[in-house]
Amino acid sequence: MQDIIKNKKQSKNALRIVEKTIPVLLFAAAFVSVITTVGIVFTLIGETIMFFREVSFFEFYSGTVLRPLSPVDPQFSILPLIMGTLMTTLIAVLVAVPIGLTTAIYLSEYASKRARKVLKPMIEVLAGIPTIVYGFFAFTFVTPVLRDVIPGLSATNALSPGIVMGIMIIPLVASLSEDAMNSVPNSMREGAMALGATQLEVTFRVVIPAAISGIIASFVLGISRAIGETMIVTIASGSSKNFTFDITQSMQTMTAYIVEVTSGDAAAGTPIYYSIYAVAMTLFVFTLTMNMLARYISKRFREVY
Amino acid sequence: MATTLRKNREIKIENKLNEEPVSKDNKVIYDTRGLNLWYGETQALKNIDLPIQENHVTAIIGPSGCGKSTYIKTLNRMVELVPSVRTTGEILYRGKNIFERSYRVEELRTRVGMVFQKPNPFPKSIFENVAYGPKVHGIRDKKILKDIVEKSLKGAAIWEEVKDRLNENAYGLSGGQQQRLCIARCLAIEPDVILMDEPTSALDPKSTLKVEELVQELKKNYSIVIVTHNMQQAARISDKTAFFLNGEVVEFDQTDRVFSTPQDLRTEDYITGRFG
Amino acid sequence: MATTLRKNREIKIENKLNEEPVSKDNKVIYDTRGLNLWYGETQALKNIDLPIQENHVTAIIGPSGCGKSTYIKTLNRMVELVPSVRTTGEILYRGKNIFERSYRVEELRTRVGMVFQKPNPFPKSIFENVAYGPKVHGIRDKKILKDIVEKSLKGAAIWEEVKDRLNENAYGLSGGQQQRLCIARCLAIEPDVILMDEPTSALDPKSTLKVEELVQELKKNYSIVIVTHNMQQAARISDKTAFFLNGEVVEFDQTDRVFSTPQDLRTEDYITGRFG
Amino acid sequence: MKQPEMKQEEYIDLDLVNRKMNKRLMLNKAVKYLFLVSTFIGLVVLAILLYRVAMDSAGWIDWQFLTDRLSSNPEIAGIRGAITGTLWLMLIVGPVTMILGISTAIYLEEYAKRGRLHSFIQTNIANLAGVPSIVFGILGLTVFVRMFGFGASVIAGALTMSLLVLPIVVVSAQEAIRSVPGFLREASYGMGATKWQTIKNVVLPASIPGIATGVILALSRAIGETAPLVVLGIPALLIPVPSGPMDNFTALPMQIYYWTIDAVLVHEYANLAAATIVVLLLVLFILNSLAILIRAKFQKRY
Amino acid sequence: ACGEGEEGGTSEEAATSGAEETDGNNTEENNNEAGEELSGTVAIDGSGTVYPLMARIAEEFMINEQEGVSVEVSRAGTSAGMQRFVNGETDLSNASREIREEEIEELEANGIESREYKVALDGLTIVIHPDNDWANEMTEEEIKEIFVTGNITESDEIMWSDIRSDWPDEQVNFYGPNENHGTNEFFVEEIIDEQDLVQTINLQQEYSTLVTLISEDENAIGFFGYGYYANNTDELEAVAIDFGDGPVEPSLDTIEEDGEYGPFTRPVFTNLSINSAQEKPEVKAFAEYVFEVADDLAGDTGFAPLPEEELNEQLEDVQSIQ
Ligand SMILES: Nc1ncnc2c1ncn2[C@@H]1O[C@H](COP(=O)(O)OP(=O)(O)OP(=O)(O)O)[C@@H](O)[C@H]1O
Ligand SMILES: Nc1ncnc2c1ncn2[C@@H]1O[C@H](COP(=O)(O)OP(=O)(O)OP(=O)(O)O)[C@@H](O)[C@H]1O
Ligand SMILES: [Mg+2]
Ligand SMILES: [Mg+2]
Ligand SMILES: O=P([O-])([O-])[O-]
Repeated sequence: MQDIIKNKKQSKNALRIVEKTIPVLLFAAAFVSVITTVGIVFTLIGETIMFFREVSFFEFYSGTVLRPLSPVDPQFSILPLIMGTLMTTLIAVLVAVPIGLTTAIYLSEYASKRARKVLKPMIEVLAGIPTIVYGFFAFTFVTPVLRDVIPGLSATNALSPGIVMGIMIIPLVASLSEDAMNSVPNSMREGAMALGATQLEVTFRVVIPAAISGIIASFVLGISRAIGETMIVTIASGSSKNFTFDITQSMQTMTAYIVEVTSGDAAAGTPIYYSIYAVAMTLFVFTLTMNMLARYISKRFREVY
Repeated sequence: MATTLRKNREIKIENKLNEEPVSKDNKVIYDTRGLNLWYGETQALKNIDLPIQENHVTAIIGPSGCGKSTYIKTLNRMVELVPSVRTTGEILYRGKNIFERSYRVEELRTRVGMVFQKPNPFPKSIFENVAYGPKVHGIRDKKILKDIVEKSLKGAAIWEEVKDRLNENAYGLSGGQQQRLCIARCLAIEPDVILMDEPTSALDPKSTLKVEELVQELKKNYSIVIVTHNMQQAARISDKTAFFLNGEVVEFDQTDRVFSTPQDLRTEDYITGRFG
Repeated sequence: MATTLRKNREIKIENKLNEEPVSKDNKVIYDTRGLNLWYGETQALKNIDLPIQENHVTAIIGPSGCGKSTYIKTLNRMVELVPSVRTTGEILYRGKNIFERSYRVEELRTRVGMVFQKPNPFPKSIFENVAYGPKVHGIRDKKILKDIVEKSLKGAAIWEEVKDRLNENAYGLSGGQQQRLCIARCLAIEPDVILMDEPTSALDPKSTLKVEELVQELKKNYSIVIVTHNMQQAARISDKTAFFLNGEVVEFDQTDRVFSTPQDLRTEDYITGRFG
Repeated sequence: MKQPEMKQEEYIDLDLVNRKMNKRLMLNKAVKYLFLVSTFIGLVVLAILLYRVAMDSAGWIDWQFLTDRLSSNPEIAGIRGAITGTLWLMLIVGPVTMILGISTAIYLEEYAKRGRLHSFIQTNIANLAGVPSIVFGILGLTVFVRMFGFGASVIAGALTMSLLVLPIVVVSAQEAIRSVPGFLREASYGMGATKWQTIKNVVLPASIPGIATGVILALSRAIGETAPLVVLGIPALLIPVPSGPMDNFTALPMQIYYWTIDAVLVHEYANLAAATIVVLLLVLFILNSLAILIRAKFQKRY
Repeated sequence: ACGEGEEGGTSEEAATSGAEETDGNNTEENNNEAGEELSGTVAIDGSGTVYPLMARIAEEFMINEQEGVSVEVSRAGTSAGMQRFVNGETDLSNASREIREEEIEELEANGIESREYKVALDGLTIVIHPDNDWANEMTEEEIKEIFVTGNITESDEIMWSDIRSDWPDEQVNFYGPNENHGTNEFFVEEIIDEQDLVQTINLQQEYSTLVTLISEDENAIGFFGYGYYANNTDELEAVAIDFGDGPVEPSLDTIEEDGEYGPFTRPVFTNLSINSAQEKPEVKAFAEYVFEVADDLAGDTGFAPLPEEELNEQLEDVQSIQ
């Protein structure tokens, strides 16, 4: 046997070449993701610069009036869009975080194995529904229902898509939080239970503190998902570019603005056209920051055990 | 095999004893009667009868997988955390059947502390670890908590080592210190019985020694059930020893007798190192 | 402690021996010289000198964490799978330093088989498990492969049990069978040395016995290094025993001597069960 | 050892503990039900949503709808083109993300040294996962549609989607590779196998279920995405069915989008949109069941 | 032209594989006599307003005329479509406004010759809530006045009673498509003479949003193309406009350039690339078809047809392209 192996020296050499080339190929593949990021930055940066040649950086980030299409006096300020984005995101987070977290707690700490096996995939279906469907749902169902309760609510508003976006990201928050809680070793739960703690006390005083980094990271990911969500707000939030806190009125998010302009009338070379790149760039930086934050948080708050 | 002989107990407890004993000294605190336990389809404990006496150290030995952990976890019903578990028979704790519907398991666990194989402190400060139990049970008073923490840490013979770093994370401690911290945590709720599942198996020799000494010390005030795979340890520290095999109690007697004149061939095989 | 005495070896090897031996019977196949090993910052092996003889069974004993596994994994450089590992010193395998740059680790591992603590068959058929090694080394011929598989399974004393189910998944076997399958898998490349890291610690008594018998059998053709925490086992099956403590070799001698007249107090403490 | 006199019940008043126990147990129970209710909120919304879609689509899904081509007449309109377009997308996105994703994962898990480069690529992938899909749309428009001159073809859409879902595949493949137990690798190395042999023969086969699950999840994300396609400029009216990667195409979510916004002109379009949603959900459901099935079937055999 | 009953490439394979062969033949002869089978693609983009009509025509063309030709209609909007047209990406570009000077220059610079054709007429419709029983009729002047900023009150918070004193004392809510739409441009440029719209107006991108908003607001008044009203008569009511000869309801009959609703009527356009028409017979065939059927199909999609003569003139113009 060892002799046969010796005799296979020939193929050994071929093997060595394979061993050498494979990592190179794999690295090339891994680099595609880097190229993608570079690609995104390059696509956005050129046009963004063009935009800031025509519109002052200061005005863009400090003004409150966005009237890109006005033939007489176009004004570019991203604040109304940021406000729209923040408002819808805030609402979404207010829906998704409590429901997502309690769902995670229920699944991870209370539910029987069988119940979890049934409930978890069902909840995850929520994440699989195309956002366009949610948009439709928000506009034709949630808004009318809400209007029965809230008289002043406009047919397009920030509230309804915010809520629906929240529902959409429940599974994300629930899933990731549940993972974080599941990875808390059982020995810790046992330690607490052996002291006579109830399930609730175990959960809130041991499991959640131990899983907090993962839980917060899930919130942050949920937030960045909400920030980047497009179709729900495009359909259900209208296109008013008001700088307002009034969530009962139509608002526009950064993403919806990009859809409006790209599917609209903007001619290349005009400030409107360039403005979508400046908005996209801002959006990119926003989500980038959120992700960095998520990573920082999971590192910073990771409990050692 | 070097067996450290212990002072003989006056009263010989019959294996499979069923009558309640009378003398205070050998009062049965935990009485297991006809206990069977299944994980799903597989039976892990078979018709266990085992009286555990107050202020004794009862050692449970046996090869891996024989059901030692399962049994000790049944004593505080921790085994029920495994969803598929089913039991028949009864365990009387101070005369009350812990499997009864009305029996509140949290109350049981307040009386019966547990120390695990791997030290499992919470990822909190040393202080918070020890204070956890009292806090859960409603003690809020800072001063009382401080007293309890100090007393428990002293009881677990770790006070001197940690008194200056009570606010540091428990994971900064060595394994042996962590294990003693867990014992302190368990003492903080002033239990009646302490269950220990191979408490030294993850520890180095020196820490092992410390914990063993501690067990001897604690015996004065607590009843202790200790699982161990280290026969020398069982011989050194326990008053009574139960030998488990395949979910059954093969032999249960005074420790010195189990190690010097085992009644069952399988026990002999095991303690002479034929298997395990 | 029951020690099975083995026929005395003629030549007493000095601990920390440095000269190459001459007689065939005690030819040193692996010579470890001044080996240090670090995992990141922590040193796991400290200045190890250990000559391992051909066609002997060398047992390595010691408490948990003393570096037994680390050492045995260093012998076939498997320890390098941990990224932060750093070594100094040398290990000569048949006179060549395995840490040398030009040394091809795959070749080394082809000569030196390894059996692990937990049986680790591949999630493939029994046949494929045994044929894995030969295939990796370029043997494609169906007939040759079949012969190798049969021979190896026979060598591992498991052929009779599995010959009718060679195409079934290896995970259908019992733990003991799996472990013997892993030994067969290792025999398939006809190694020179077999390293075993607590090969029976996850097995039941019966399977343990089988594997022990097998080791005795294999000794005729292979040099074997076996790590075990079971001192009785070391005493039963090995010719030489090295006692590790905190990454150091405290004692290395003929097995009977280590167990009957240990030179070092720590060895004595350990084998009399003071710790571990 | 100094032994303080430990008297029982010195601090812990058992009566008090027992009295508090009632409250604690009750709270525990109450909260448990609260959490259960909360868990069901999402499901209730899901049920309403599905019910409404089902009602709107009732009577509109039939063989003709599935197999006919697009038309502005709702009575004869079908989604054969959109279905085919979506299938084409999957056909390209699947292999592309699988190859790129697995390669990246292997590189990161098995080859890359844990250092700057490794953490740079890893961070980069995590960031890409958070980039809004519409930004990927802009990237695709600039690079694939314009620069490469693919137009709004299947290949341009598929490549855009591939980049969009790549992080999903990479992360799940990484997880799958990581969860291949070390002892399997050791067994292979122990036989003298080289690194690539070990990866090819042991690591990849063992991680296939995890990878497959990741690819399926990535696919279901890809076929549900609308925003990038809107930016790419998929034609609203496209009657021919795409027959190759270079053909122009439309996909199910685009059809839903256009029919939704045009329902204001022809009310029946709302029904067509709902019917298309049902079809899309059905595809997603099948994909997800497949993922669950794979997960269950191959769950930890070692 | 009639392709009916002929064996066209029903399957997609036939459609594309046939493409190359016939393509070669046609460019040689460069004619497209009736009955000849064409293949290839006609790419159209541009106005979302014109889209329904053009999509309808394209569909009829593919069913009844040339099964082998794929007409792809996109709806990026007038200007965005024009951008693609200028780059030579499309063969026709729909527009809800006339081509701009800069666009013509760019076309010239790119060597593309194009011609602008009218396709149909759209009547700008003023809509209100169906429960609104006071503002069913308004004068042209009233419309022009109330939609302009600062005309009635400084704050642009206008009460119905500010318009006519017997109307309710409730605030008017204005709605309309945003500047992304040619409709907005037409309204501002042609109806209110480039004055600014009231500040309180709610401008939206999607017509579906507008229809919903107005249908749920009793004090709403809004404007958009006739098609969006015609398909939502249950939820909306059109204001009859008095252009001086009594109130006129917008309808397919009244929307004519010289019709009673004339002042609020605008043409919608398509721009044809002459280069494409010369090189690709299918483009020319389709362009001809547009003017053959525009009058039949306009009504179905909410447009009024152009006068017969005008269509014929344009048809001849297309036919004359060599
Ligand atoms: N959660 C579980 N589900 C199913 N079977 C289990 C579970 N836990 C233990 N078992 C089985 O029950 C039997 C007894 O297990 P147990 O852990 O009590 O053994 P043990 O004596 O403590 O062993 P060790 O010395 O290895 O800790 C074993 O066969 C084990 O496989
Ligand atoms: N991958 C690793 N990274 C860092 N430290 C390690 C690693 N593996 C082992 N060690 C450390 O090296 C020391 C020796 O470990 P090793 O596994 O060799 O012990 P062992 O004698 O085999 O113990 P056991 O009987 O428990 O298997 C221990 O202190 C351990 O914590
Ligand atoms: Mg155990
Ligand atoms: Mg080891
Ligand atoms: O989409 P428009 O026709 O209004 O430009």
